[in-house]
Parts: sequence; C-alpha cells; structure tokens
Amino acid sequence: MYSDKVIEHFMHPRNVGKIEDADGVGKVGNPVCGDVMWIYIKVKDGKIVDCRFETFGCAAAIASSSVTTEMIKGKTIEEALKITNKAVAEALGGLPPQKMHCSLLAEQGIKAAIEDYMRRRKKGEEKGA
Amino acid sequence: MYSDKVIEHFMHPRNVGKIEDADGVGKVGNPVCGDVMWIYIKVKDGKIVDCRFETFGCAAAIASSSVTTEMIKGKTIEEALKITNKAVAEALGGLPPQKMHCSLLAEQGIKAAIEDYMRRRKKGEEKGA
Amino acid sequence: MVYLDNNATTPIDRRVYEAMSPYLFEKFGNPSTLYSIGAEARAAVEEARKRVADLVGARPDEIVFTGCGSESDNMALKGVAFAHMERGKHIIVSSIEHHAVLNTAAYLEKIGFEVTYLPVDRYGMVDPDDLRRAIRSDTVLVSIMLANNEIGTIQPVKELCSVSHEKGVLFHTDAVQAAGKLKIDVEELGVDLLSLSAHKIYGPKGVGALYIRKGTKIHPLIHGGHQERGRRAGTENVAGIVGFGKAAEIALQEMEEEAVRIAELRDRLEMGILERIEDVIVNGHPERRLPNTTNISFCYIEGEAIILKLASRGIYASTGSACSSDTLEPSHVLMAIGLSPEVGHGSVRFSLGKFNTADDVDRTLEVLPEVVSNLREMSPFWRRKNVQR
Amino acid sequence: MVYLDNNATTPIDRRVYEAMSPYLFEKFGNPSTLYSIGAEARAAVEEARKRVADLVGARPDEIVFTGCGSESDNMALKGVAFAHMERGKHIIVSSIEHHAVLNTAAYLEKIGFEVTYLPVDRYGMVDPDDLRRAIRSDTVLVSIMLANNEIGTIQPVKELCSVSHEKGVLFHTDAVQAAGKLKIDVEELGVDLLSLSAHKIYGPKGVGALYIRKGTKIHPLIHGGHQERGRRAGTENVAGIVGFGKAAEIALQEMEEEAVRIAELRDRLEMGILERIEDVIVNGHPERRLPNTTNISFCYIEGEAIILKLASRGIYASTGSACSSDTLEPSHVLMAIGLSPEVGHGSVRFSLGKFNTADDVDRTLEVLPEVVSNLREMSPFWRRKNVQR
Ligand SMILES: Cc1ncc(COP(=O)(O)O)c(C=O)c1O
Ligand SMILES: Cc1ncc(COP(=O)(O)O)c(C=O)c1O
Repeated sequence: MYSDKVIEHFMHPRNVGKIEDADGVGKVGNPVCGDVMWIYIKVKDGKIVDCRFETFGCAAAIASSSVTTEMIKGKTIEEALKITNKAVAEALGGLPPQKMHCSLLAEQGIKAAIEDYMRRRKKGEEKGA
Repeated sequence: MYSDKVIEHFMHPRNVGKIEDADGVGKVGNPVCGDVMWIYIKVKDGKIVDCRFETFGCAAAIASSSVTTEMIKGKTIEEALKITNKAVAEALGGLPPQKMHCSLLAEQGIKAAIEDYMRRRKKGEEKGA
Repeated sequence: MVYLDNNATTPIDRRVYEAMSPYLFEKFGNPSTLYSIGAEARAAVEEARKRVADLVGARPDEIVFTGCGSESDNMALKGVAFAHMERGKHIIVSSIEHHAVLNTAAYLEKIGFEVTYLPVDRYGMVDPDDLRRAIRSDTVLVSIMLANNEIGTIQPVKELCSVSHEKGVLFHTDAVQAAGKLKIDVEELGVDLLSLSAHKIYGPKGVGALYIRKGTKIHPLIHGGHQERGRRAGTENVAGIVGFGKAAEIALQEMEEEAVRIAELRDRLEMGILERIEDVIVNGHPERRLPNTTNISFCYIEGEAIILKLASRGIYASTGSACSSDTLEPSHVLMAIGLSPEVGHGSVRFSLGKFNTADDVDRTLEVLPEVVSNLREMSPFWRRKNVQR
Repeated sequence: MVYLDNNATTPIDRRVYEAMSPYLFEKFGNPSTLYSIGAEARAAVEEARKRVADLVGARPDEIVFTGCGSESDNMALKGVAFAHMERGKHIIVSSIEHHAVLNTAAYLEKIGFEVTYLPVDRYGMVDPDDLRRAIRSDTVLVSIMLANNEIGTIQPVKELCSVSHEKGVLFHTDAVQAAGKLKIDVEELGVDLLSLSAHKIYGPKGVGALYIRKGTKIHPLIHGGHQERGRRAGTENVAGIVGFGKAAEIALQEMEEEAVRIAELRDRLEMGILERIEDVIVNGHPERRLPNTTNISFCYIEGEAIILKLASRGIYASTGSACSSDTLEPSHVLMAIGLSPEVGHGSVRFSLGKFNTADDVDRTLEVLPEVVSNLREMSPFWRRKNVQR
C-alpha cells in the first residue's frame, strides 16, 4: 500500500521532537480523525534554520511530517509557504488516495507554524516599537 | 444418483421387446414428459406367463420397466395387481425423489396391461357367448 | 476417459493449478490487511484482475470478482434493476438465457418488476427488431447472452446492444460460455455489463467476474466490507482469483489456435454422427455457433439414457444444461427453438475442449451408434416408425 | 514470522490443503452432472456438508454453502427480509455487527425497511431487555453476532434468541468468528440462521455456509440452477467446500484442547502487555470473550503505526476489522463500547491461532514495548501528558 519512501520515513523519521525555544509552532489536525501534527520552526534572517515535529497518527502522517521538515529546512519563509500537499506526496513517492489528507495536514502544519511565527514577530515588533 | 440395482437393470434390461400375440398391452406415459412405457403380457390360467416391455425414457424408466416385468412374471393376475410403485422402487434399491414417477409409471403400465387383458377377455366371452 | 462435457465444466489446466497452489497454503494473507503478507495477496489479486480484464478488452477497475457466473448474472440483473428502479421496472431477456438469468428475471417479476422474454428463431437467434419493439420507456436493462450453453448459438450482441443504447437502456451479456472460445472485446461489443466464470475456461470452480463499464450505476449484491471497491464484499477467494487470472491469460494466448482445432474435431464428430446414425437433428445455428459445441437430437429415444450408456463406456456428455437435469421438462432452450418435447428429450450436448483429441472423437463415433440402436430397440416409437415406413 | 491476526484470516491447515488438492485438479467433475465423475464431486460435497453440519449441531440439509461469510450474512438478512416483507419491514441488529451485517441492514433501510441498532455496554454486550423493548409487531428478523471479531465479546445468544422467539421473530447469528473457537449447537442456541466462513477456521478463502433451520422461509440471494436444493445457484466450489468440510472436522476434534491452550497464550500476552506498558486499556468482556482475542488500546499513539512497526519486525496484528482499515473513522465497535475516538484510533487486535506458540508471545512482548515507546516519543500527547504529571 505504501511506497518505499513512505516506509523509509516512517521507520526512520527525521527531525522528531520539540524545539523548546521555537519561533513558531503549528498545531493542526484532530485526534477524532486520528491525526494530529505539531510543527516547530526556528527562523533566522527569514530562513528556516531548524524544524521539528511531533505527530500522533498513522504511518502516512508520520512520514509526511518527516519529509516536510526535511523539505523546509534551509528554505526562506516565502519558499516554505509555496510547499503544497502535492509536493509533499510526491516527495514521498506518492500516497494512497485515502491517505492524501496526511500530506495536506503537513502543508497546513507548516503554514500554521509560519503564521504563528509571523504573529509573534508582529507582536515582538509592536512590543519593541 | 442411481443405485447399483437401477444401473444394473438399465444396462442389462430383462424382457425387452414386443409380444406379438400379447393377451394384454398397457400403454402409459406421455412423450412430453419424457417417459412412455408399453407393457405386454401373456396370460395362461390366470397367471402371467410372459411379460415384455418397450420404453422410451430415462434410465429409471427403463430399469423400472425391467424390474417390473421380472416381478410379475409367474404371478397371478390378483398378485400382479397388488404391485405398488413403492415395491418397484424398493426392488430397485430405491429411486431418487425426482424419479419416483418412473416406478409409478411401471405400476400403471402393469395395471393398464391387465385391464386391457380383462377387457379383451370380456369381449371374447361376449363374442363366444 | 473421453470428456465431452466442457460446457458443464472444464478440467483445470495444470498451469492454473500450479499458479493457485501457493495461495492455498503458504501465501494465506488477507488482501485487506496492511502488512506484507496481505500486500502479497493483494498484488496477486490485482495481477489476476488485469489478466481477466485483458481477456475481454476491459480496464482492470471495471472487473469485479464474484463467487461464480451465476452470482455475476444475479448481480447484473438485480444490481441494475434495484439501482434504476425509480426510472422504471421493466427488463428484457431472451427466452434461451441460462437459468442464472432466467430465474433471476422470474424473481424480479415476483417482487414487482415486469419482464419481457424475447423469442428466438429455429437456430436460437434473437431478432434485433424484436428487441427494438420490446423496449419501453420504463425499460432499465436488456440481458442477452453472448453464446448459448446448450446449442452454442452466438447472438448478434453488438447489434442488440446498439439497439438498446439507442433507447438509452443498459445492456448486459452473459459471456460465461463465450469466454475463452471467442474473442471478446467489450469496447467492440459496446456492452455495459458482462458475466464470466472461471471454471468454464480451465480455471477453478467458485470464481466468477462481472465486467461493469465505468460509470454504470449498480447496487452490490453482497454488502459489507470495502473489497472490490465496495462493489462485492467478502474476503477475496485469493487462490481462486489467481487461478482465474492464469486461466484468462492462457485462454487469451491459446484461444485462436485452439478454436480452429476444436472446431475441426467438433465438425468431425458431427459429420460422423450424421453419417452413422439415422433420424438425428443438429440443433443450433449452422455458422454462428461456438466452435466446441454440437447439440444433437436422437429421435425416438431419451437423452439421459444415452448419456448414462455413454458414461458406462467412459464417454461423458450431457443433456443440455447440467442445472436442469433434475426436472421433467425438456430444456427450455430446445423448446424455444421449436423442437417437439419428444425430440427435445432425446437431445445430447457434446462440448469439446482443449484436452480432446481426434481419438476421442473416433472413440465416440465407435460407441455412439451402438448405444443409440440399443436404446432404439427398446423404444416403442422406433419400432412403430419402422413399421409405418 | 509471528502471526497474530487469525481473526482476519487463518493459515490453511495442511490436512485441509491436502484434502482439497485432488478436487482442484484430477477430480474436476461438476456435481450437477449425471455420470460418475459428477457423482464423485457430489459425494464429496455432501460429505463436507455433513461435517460442517456437525460443527454446529445441525442436519446436513440445513446447511447451504455460499461464497463467503459475507454472502451468508447477506443471504440471511435480505433473504428473510424479502420473504417476510408482507408481514413487516422492521429488522433489529446490534451496533457492533460486522460490516457484512451492518451494511446489509443499511442497504435494506435505503430500499424501504426500518432498522433498529441495539446499543451495547462497555464490554460490548447486548442487553436482552433492550431487545425485548425493540421488537415490534412488524419486526421480521433479529441479527446479533455470536462473538465479535474485534473485541471477542460473546453475546448471550441463547437468551436473545428466546426473547425473539417469544415474540415470534426469526433470529440470525453471525458465528463467523465463534466457529472453531467455541462449541456451537444450533439446537441449544435455538437460532434459525447462522453464518460461517471457512477461512476463519484454517480452511480456504471464498467459501462460507449458512445454516437455515428446516422450515425457515427465505429467498435465495443467488437465483439460477438447482444447486443447494435451489437455495443458492452456481456451480459448487467443490475444492473449497471439501476444504471447508475438512477444516470443520478438524475444528470439532481439536477445538476443546486448543481453546484452552490458546487462551493461556492470549492471557500471557495480555498480562505481559499490562505489566510492561503503561496507559493501555483492554477492550472487550473480561470473561465472555473469545479465547484467542485481545484488543488493546495504547493511549497517545495510533494503531496503524503500531501495526506497521510490528510488521517490520515480523509480527502481524491488526487494527480491528480488516475491512474498515481504509476509513478515517475509528472502529464502530470501539465507539459503541464508549471509547473516545483518540483511544479508539490507538487500538490493536491481537488474535491468536492454533499455530501460535509461547515463543510467539514472548517475541511480541519483547518487541512491543519498544515500538510503543518509540511512537510515543513522537506523539505530542504523550510528552504533554508526561509534563502534566
Ligand atoms: C464476524 C464476521 N462476520 C462476517 C465476516 C465476513 O466473512 P468473509 O470474509 O468470509 O466474507 C467476518 C470476517 O471478515 C467476520 O469476522
Ligand atoms: C451461459 C451460462 N451462464 C451462467 C452459468 C453459471 O455459471 P456458474 O456455474 O459459475 O455459476 C453457466 C454455467 O453453468 C452458463 O453456461
């Protein structure tokens, strides 16, 4: 059912864990549906320098989280925002139809983390101002 | 489906053929239903001294004809009239339910032949009188 | 043994048996399970689906595996009837369909549908004009078989199907007997649904398939799990399906050559019988007929008796449909082509297959005349007929 | 390989395979044909029928062979519903039935029947009083499974059945999971219909059976030929049926001993898990439960991930029903016993079988804690829960 790439990321997920002093955190998904993804990012000079995840979910959800953190590490905020769920699924060598929502969750996770980062920065600027 | 006895009688039927100068002939069955039986009897001193058959029909019909001719040979008219389809089926070691009508046909064939014999005798007596 | 009853069921091809074997023992995974041994079974089922699809020119996702040809026919008729009930409750079938279609139609009648039974001519052919006239505004399905199991007549399905489609009516064909004997292409025929059964093409008993053209609205016959994309529930008969796939693959490869060879044997048998035995009638269409089938009426005697006498000499044939061998009525197919009941009762179907040889035919031609004359000796009609002459 | 998914499907017993083999190759006769090779197949089918009947205390003529357990369930529900439509259009099922029953009930609803879904308690038990209250004057069938496939809970079928019968309502039970694991006696239970499937008792996939008490009015699901005394058309899956018969015979002989041995292994597994892993919940009834089944929720993580990690180490289990593994919703059974969706998602079914050994259990107990803690390390809930402490 799963591609080798999915299995590989699931068995050896990259960037697992929490970033204690993250600049942005995206919390998406719903335990009722069986998938929750938390994405942590660390940003420096408009670039995502670190990214980690915590995921409750199936193999596809874990693999999607893993591959997405890899994809955005080193990217600028703008570049990261352009990552679509299709790109995530492609990077995993495809996902079964009923699991495509996992890649969507990853896309939303990144977007939510970046939004959180923006919000915090705005707040910080406001405070700083 | 068929007992060994049925098969044996079917493969080696006794008393096949016509009796040219029969004292009674019973013609029963309907080609539409796939079974027609003609029973010929020769009677002497109230006893059936010969009996033959011609049958168009399935293995059960042929075996029933065969075994019945055997059963009534040497019997008196009264005895022959007592032969039931159950007795015929038993003599064949049983018949499948959907073939029980073949034994009934044999019973009817005998009865019809005897009736024919009686009718002729009556006519003969009337004429003779 | 001379086996001439291939329309009842075929021997399994050794290659089919060998393909199935592992899935009966070591490879026992359930295709619905996630892990590797399930995946193996799933892959085997999908491979088989492709092969069965190829046999009829379909796409794999248009093939649903079932438990037998009868189930396929039932699913087609009931599934379409129920799914289109709101549009209308009239269906049309030919009068020489297999019981799996006829009795399903009769059941639908019982529960409130209307059924028109189309007549056939003396060769067993349905007239497309009859079909045209029979279609009504509330007709939801036409079901006419590709080739008949008893007499082998091949229907003009392409034409019949286009008559149906002109009026916007779905078309099902029972191709259980045609498959593996004729080239079938669902695109060429245009049919919306088509039934198949593995055990008629040297595959295992207990597996069938229904081709369902993409987009065709149909209800499942067996509800439950998500197997077969929700169209037929139940844990897949993996070994059986694998066997069906192998049988389909072999049929596609060998059919063309085999059909010619078998037709030659069949013709030799038929000619031989006509030459050796008087008062016989060959039933079915002279040309548009399955290459392996000959149905012959032996006047004045009864078919079952012939069959059993032949069987006692190691030659296996049958009286029409195996399924109706329990009833007293002569075959509905032979009645529909206009035989009298007596003649109908005296009919025997010889259906050849790829394992038959010229020796089989010769042996049959040696034994059959004896058997027939032996039975005719017992028949009141034969004697009488000879007297009347 | 450690195979702990015997409720999904069982490996085939070698003796079953060996009994089937000849009917897949040399002995290819069609049971409906008259002559000897047909008779051989027919006799084999009847022998198997006797054995399957013996497994459940029925008479052979009360057993109808089908293409799978799902077909048996469909036939029971639709066959009774349609045959008794004039009396009423209401049926009752439990809310934890297999999809073969639930989705059939839902289909009947769609086409005009009414269905009541009975609740279950936290152990998955139906309350006979609930049933009593649910039965109406137009109720024609109650269908409640003997044992549940996901959590193993065994229903008080005898009691439920007598509640139904008091009100003159027919009772069907899906015994697909119970067969071969529990002693079943249709006379003792009193049920009118009972479903079985061969591949759950070390037999082949693609064969099922429906017990139909003599005199029960029911329509066929598959119409056509006269097979199975007109109750299920289609050329018989002879090899499959023979395999089913053999499997039933073996089950009857070995069940009693095996059930004890397997229950011990299961308990050892369950205890071992409870000892080694925190935050786990055992689902199903503590006593009235299949001897081979344990369903465990591992909080804070998701079941499919556990299954796949285990599979990568050669241990095969599953998340509840194989059939529902495609949907996003947690198992309807676990929801019905009141688990929260999160906990439901984290549940794994370990179902043991006669080929399992103590080593299998020990190996699982060695691997499982690692797998669980590995996944928990990734879970946002686990970390948080530990922080909250
Ligand atoms: C309780 C129950 N009923 C019915 C079925 C369906 O059986 P089958 O897969 O043979 O259709 C199963 C197994 O999947 C089951 O566990
Ligand atoms: C034309 C036709 N349709 C349907 C069937 C039924 O197929 P099965 O025996 O696989 O149910 C048969 C064979 O018996 C057949 O000849």
